[in-house]
Amino acid sequence: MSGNTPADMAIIARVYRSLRLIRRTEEEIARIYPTDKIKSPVHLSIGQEAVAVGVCDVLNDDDVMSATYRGHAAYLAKGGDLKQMMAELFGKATGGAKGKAGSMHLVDMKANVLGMSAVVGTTIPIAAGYAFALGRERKGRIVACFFGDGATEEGVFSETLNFAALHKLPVLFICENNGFAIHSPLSNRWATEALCERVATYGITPHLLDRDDVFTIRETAQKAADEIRHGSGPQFIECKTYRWREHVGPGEDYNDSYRKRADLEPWQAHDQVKLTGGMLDAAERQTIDDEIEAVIADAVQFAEDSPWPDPEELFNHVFAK
Amino acid sequence: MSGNTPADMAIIARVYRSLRLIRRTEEEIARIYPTDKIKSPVHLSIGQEAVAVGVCDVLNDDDVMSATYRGHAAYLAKGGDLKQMMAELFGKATGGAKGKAGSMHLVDMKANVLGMSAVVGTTIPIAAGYAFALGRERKGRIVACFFGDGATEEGVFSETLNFAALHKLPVLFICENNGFAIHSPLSNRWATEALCERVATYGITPHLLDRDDVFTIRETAQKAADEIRHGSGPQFIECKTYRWREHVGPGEDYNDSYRKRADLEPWQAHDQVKLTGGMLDAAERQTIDDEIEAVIADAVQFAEDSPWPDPEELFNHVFAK
Amino acid sequence: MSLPSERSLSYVEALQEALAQEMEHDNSVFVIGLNVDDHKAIQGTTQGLIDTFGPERVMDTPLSEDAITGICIGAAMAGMRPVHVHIRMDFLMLCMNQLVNMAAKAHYMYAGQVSVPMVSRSIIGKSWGQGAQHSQGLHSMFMHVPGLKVVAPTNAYDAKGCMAAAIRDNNPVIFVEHRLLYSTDAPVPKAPYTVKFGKARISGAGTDITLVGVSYMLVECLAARDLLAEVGISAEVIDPVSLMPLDVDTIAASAEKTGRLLVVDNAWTAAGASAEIIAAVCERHAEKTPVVSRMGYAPTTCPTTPALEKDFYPNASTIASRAHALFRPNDPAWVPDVEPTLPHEAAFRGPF
Amino acid sequence: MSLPSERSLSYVEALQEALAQEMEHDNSVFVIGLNVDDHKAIQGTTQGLIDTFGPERVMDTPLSEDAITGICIGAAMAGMRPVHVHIRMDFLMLCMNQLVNMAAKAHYMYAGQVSVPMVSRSIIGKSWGQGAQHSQGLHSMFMHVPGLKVVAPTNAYDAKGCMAAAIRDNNPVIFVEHRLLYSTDAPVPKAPYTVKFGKARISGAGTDITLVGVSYMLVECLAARDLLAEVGISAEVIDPVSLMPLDVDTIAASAEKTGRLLVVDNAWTAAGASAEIIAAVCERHAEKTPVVSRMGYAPTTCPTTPALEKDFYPNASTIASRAHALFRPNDPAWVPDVEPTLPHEAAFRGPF
Ligand SMILES: Cc1ncc(C[n+]2csc(CCOP(=O)(O)OP(=O)(O)O)c2C)c(N)n1
Ligand SMILES: Cc1ncc(C[n+]2csc(CCOP(=O)(O)OP(=O)(O)O)c2C)c(N)n1
Ligand SMILES: [Mg+2]
Ligand SMILES: [Mg+2]
Repeated sequence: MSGNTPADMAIIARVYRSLRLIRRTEEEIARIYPTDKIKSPVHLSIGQEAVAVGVCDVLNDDDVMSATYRGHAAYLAKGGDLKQMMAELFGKATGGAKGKAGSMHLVDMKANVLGMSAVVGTTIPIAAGYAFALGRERKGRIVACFFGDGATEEGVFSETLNFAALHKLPVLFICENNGFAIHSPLSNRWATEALCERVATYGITPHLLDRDDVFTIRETAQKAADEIRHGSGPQFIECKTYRWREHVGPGEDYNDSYRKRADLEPWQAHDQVKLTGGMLDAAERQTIDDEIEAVIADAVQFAEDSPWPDPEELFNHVFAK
Repeated sequence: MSGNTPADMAIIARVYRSLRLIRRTEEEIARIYPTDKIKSPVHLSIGQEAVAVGVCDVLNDDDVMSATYRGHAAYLAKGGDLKQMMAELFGKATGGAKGKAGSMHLVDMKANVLGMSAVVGTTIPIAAGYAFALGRERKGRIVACFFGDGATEEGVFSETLNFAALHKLPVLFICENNGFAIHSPLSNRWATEALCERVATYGITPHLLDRDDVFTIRETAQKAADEIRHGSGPQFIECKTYRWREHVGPGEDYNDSYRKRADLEPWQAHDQVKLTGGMLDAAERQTIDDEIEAVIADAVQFAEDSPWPDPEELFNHVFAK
Repeated sequence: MSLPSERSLSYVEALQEALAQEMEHDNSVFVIGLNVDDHKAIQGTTQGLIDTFGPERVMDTPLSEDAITGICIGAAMAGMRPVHVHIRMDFLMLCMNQLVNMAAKAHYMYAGQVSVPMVSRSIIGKSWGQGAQHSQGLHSMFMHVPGLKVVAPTNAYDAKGCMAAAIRDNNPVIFVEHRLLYSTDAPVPKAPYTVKFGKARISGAGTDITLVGVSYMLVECLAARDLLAEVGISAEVIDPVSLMPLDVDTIAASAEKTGRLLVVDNAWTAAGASAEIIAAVCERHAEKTPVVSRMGYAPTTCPTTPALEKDFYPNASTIASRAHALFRPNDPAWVPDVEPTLPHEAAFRGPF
Repeated sequence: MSLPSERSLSYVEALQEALAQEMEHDNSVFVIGLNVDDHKAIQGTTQGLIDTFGPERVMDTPLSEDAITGICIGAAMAGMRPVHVHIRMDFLMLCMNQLVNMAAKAHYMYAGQVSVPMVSRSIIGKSWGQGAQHSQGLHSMFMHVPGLKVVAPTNAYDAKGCMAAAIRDNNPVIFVEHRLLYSTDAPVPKAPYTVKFGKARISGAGTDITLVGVSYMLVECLAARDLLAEVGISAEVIDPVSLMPLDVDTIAASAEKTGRLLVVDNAWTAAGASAEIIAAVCERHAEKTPVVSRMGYAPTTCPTTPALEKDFYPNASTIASRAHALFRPNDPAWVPDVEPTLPHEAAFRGPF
């Protein structure tokens, strides 16, 4: 992304806005959290925004996105409704799922955001199944399926890769490898780090990114998505990234035994929000930042002001009509 | 196996005896089957004997073997008791599992034959778990774990490979690739045939054998087993082989639509029982053949003469004391 | 079945016809599962579908029950109607995470933004050495989880009507079949029809005791009814048809009338469908609860040898004997002297 | 607990002590599961074990619940005693194939040639937005399958004794814990001891109605007992402790005495433990069956918002109200006006 053409500048601005919106929204969630207004676990993506943004920026509105309980970033990057998300975290009736989902099960089908799951790996075959249906539809729509490094250890991941490759499903798998499953490092979980080589044995084109540079991710996703639309079958991106906050909850945990603040520093040094912002001129950036603050404040206010769901709501949606 | 040294000749005779015992036992089972004395499904290994024999011939008595519902060959090759096996198929009280197991769940812990399972793939992690315990024991014992090509499609297979490689478990995995899961060909189930390449990405040494030549299998297994005993961690053999009879039951099924008799011919052309027998002089071979017929007749008689289990047996072994 | 119809079909043919008609009438319906497209065609239940609808709608699969279940859920969320076939119910244990944690919950957890119209067909095996892992009736596990429907038709008429209803239902339906019902015939209309879930059938009227038979045990209960008639006991036999929703009204009304309720399940009794039915009925009768009893699999794993397997299952004779003891508690125990296994069962040789 | 003891431990400390003592006394015992070795130590229940016993006996794992369960089964067959930890019971759905088709059956299917001495620890979550997939109590599924034992201790004393018993048991044991019991204290002897499975406890004596509380619901039942006392109703509260084996004798005797049985499960009621307990009791009382009733999770998926979650669970107030209606059916309905959530629950903020 040289930033020399107006088109490039538009992309940079759009990408920056998305990165910044996610970062600030989650910082706001972390700020509010101690008030107990968000009575549910939150798994923040702070530090990992670039993966979601780089990929989702190349998706069409009618493409579909699937993510995990650590899904705020992907949800917003795909265009999920922020007010409904905030109200959902507050457990209000105006939440995307009327307060039934909370942070871990965000969904927004209007934005083609598939429902997220708190059981690791469960969304992978479901995303593939959705892609299966899109494939039959033959309109060139694809599914982008995000998951963590730990999810690749579940058998269903391998089963899904085999099926997706066998039937050339239009799905882009993205593994956000942040090196940890809760506090467990890769070395406790992976026999080798040859994940991309393994994926390739299914006939799936892998792309290994050892840093979460947002524009590299974007270009990789762009190329992969185009090929998938044209029938290449599934492709796979493994992107190394880093979780800046604790596994669950609003805080940092560098004083806990499993990692050191020094581990964070190289990642902070190429903080994608800062770097991308730096590519814009100060005035434009300020406008974006101000607009984002307003949007977030709005969403929080909306959540605050929204009513709790009625007691009867407990019994709705057990069965579809 | 040049057959020039007495040692070689002894091995050839032993291997032939094992191959022939299995072939004749299963032919006998097929002969008896229409009498309904064996009131349970049988999955015959006829044509696939070489894989079980080649591997088990290099195992020590205190090594452990795990196989599937298609387990007659492995059971006998590892030294499982023939009389108990036949009585088990007849459902008699003298069966290895008192008639509770039948053909699909054969077991003989005295011979270190782990119990088999009728649910595909289920024995793979269990074999690894047994190997895990043997590893802690540090006596150089290993587990040989047999399964079919279909079993590799179950997620638990991938999960087990990762764990076994991560902890360098003393286990030799053997995939008997006969090209079918019931009537389903590989092309309906595998995105690619790069199974060995995939296994290698876990840091597990793979061995691909494109024919089931018993002495090639034996040499491969010998080398792998030695290395595993000395801490190499798990190794993997994929051996192409062919199921001569129907998936389940005593007969052939070349008139069914899913395969042709012509497909069988190349395999029959290098029938390992015949070829190995041909390496022995006629007299020696005859002695072995006669002894085998006697042993089998004995086992069948034993099964015939054995009593049914008492009704109370139904309630034994629900819980271990 | 008292419903009029010219022709009679086997349970297998009825299932096949329902699948063919639903696929015909709705392009979003597809059948997926290991060997659904082969010459054996799942004992004939998918016969000819591959020729009529092609491999895109009749799909063989890898042995990956967990992922295939998730793929069906995803396809269903996208508007398709998968029918996932399992040749044994035991294999559903591989699908529990997707069925319990995703399929059952998606519509609720996402507040109606998606629904999961899928059918999981599963066959319960019996006899011919099915043994520990090919004989389980695990339907109660699915009855336990809100969001799943569970249906277990016991005759060809209901098999066709329930399959059509299951496919058209907008929720995940666990469709429980029994291998030994496959050869049974019943009058079955040619035109498509649905059998409503949540309505039990009185399969045989009576006044002295109520017998509820789940899945294959309905057949044994009907045979027990004949045996009981010989000793002057009039048994009313009820077929729940669907287990979730469960028609407690019909069962409770019958139990109220007869004063005695014996529930016979094709499964273990502990925390099973039989426990649910008895608890639900007893909860309703604060005043005079009926005399209640359960029968089901022996509290053991299923053995392969017929010598032990015969005592693992309830049968017409043991059911009649238990019913007699409940109706005439002061009489000496009575065991009808008949062959425990029904003829068509004794004749069963597989195919596996 | 009436047992004398100098010191009091929390449920967490009691579990940790049992694990440490059993590992000390038997080298074949090892703990395996995701994050069992980290600084959070499964809420403290595995605290310090990694330092004392090292990584060979306190093993972190990949996210591969299915395979790890099979690996535990294999290790157990070879003579080891694995304790497999799951931070939520919901995740046991990934282990069903190995637990139901192998662990439960191996000893029987192989006629005693092997046994499977393993423990699957699983924690039921509640409140703080646990929601659909982190709140399920699925113990009834395991009660259904012969060969598995299921235990759900409700206090620190039983937690230690049941854990020791589970580890020493030669069968697979599903060990049901509840997140909200972790902070509760009870007198706990330092010396190792076991609590025998199959013996229920009378946690509070009474004469008018029998309340059976499963897992965390025992705590709510005890609170309900206090509320009922205020309106002159004497409730006897029973803790089954183990669900398989189940002590029907103690429950039936109490129900016989009081004439009323209300079973409150920390799970759904349909084909659940509450159905089993009621069916088992009713089967015994051909003559005068007690008045019976069940309470449990609402027949819905668990919502995350506290606004709806509060009505998803039974609580002291709703339990007391139901008990009152059973005891005084002709009185107007009574709802004690107290906070539905118990103080320590209201105080709960996680850690997750
Ligand atoms: C099947 C399952 N097992 C265990 C857990 C507990 N758990 C919650 S998040 C998590 C970490 C998963 O790691 P990863 O996939 O790398 O995602 P990350 O949290 O790093 O984004 C685990 C183990 C779970 N939710 N589901
Ligand atoms: C989990 C599971 N799914 C499906 C089946 C039905 N089934 C029985 S044998 C078999 C074929 C397995 O093929 P493979 O692993 O190649 O072994 P083979 O029979 O060829 O020796 C299948 C699918 C089963 N028993 N278990
Ligand atoms: Mg991670
Ligand atoms: Mg095969």
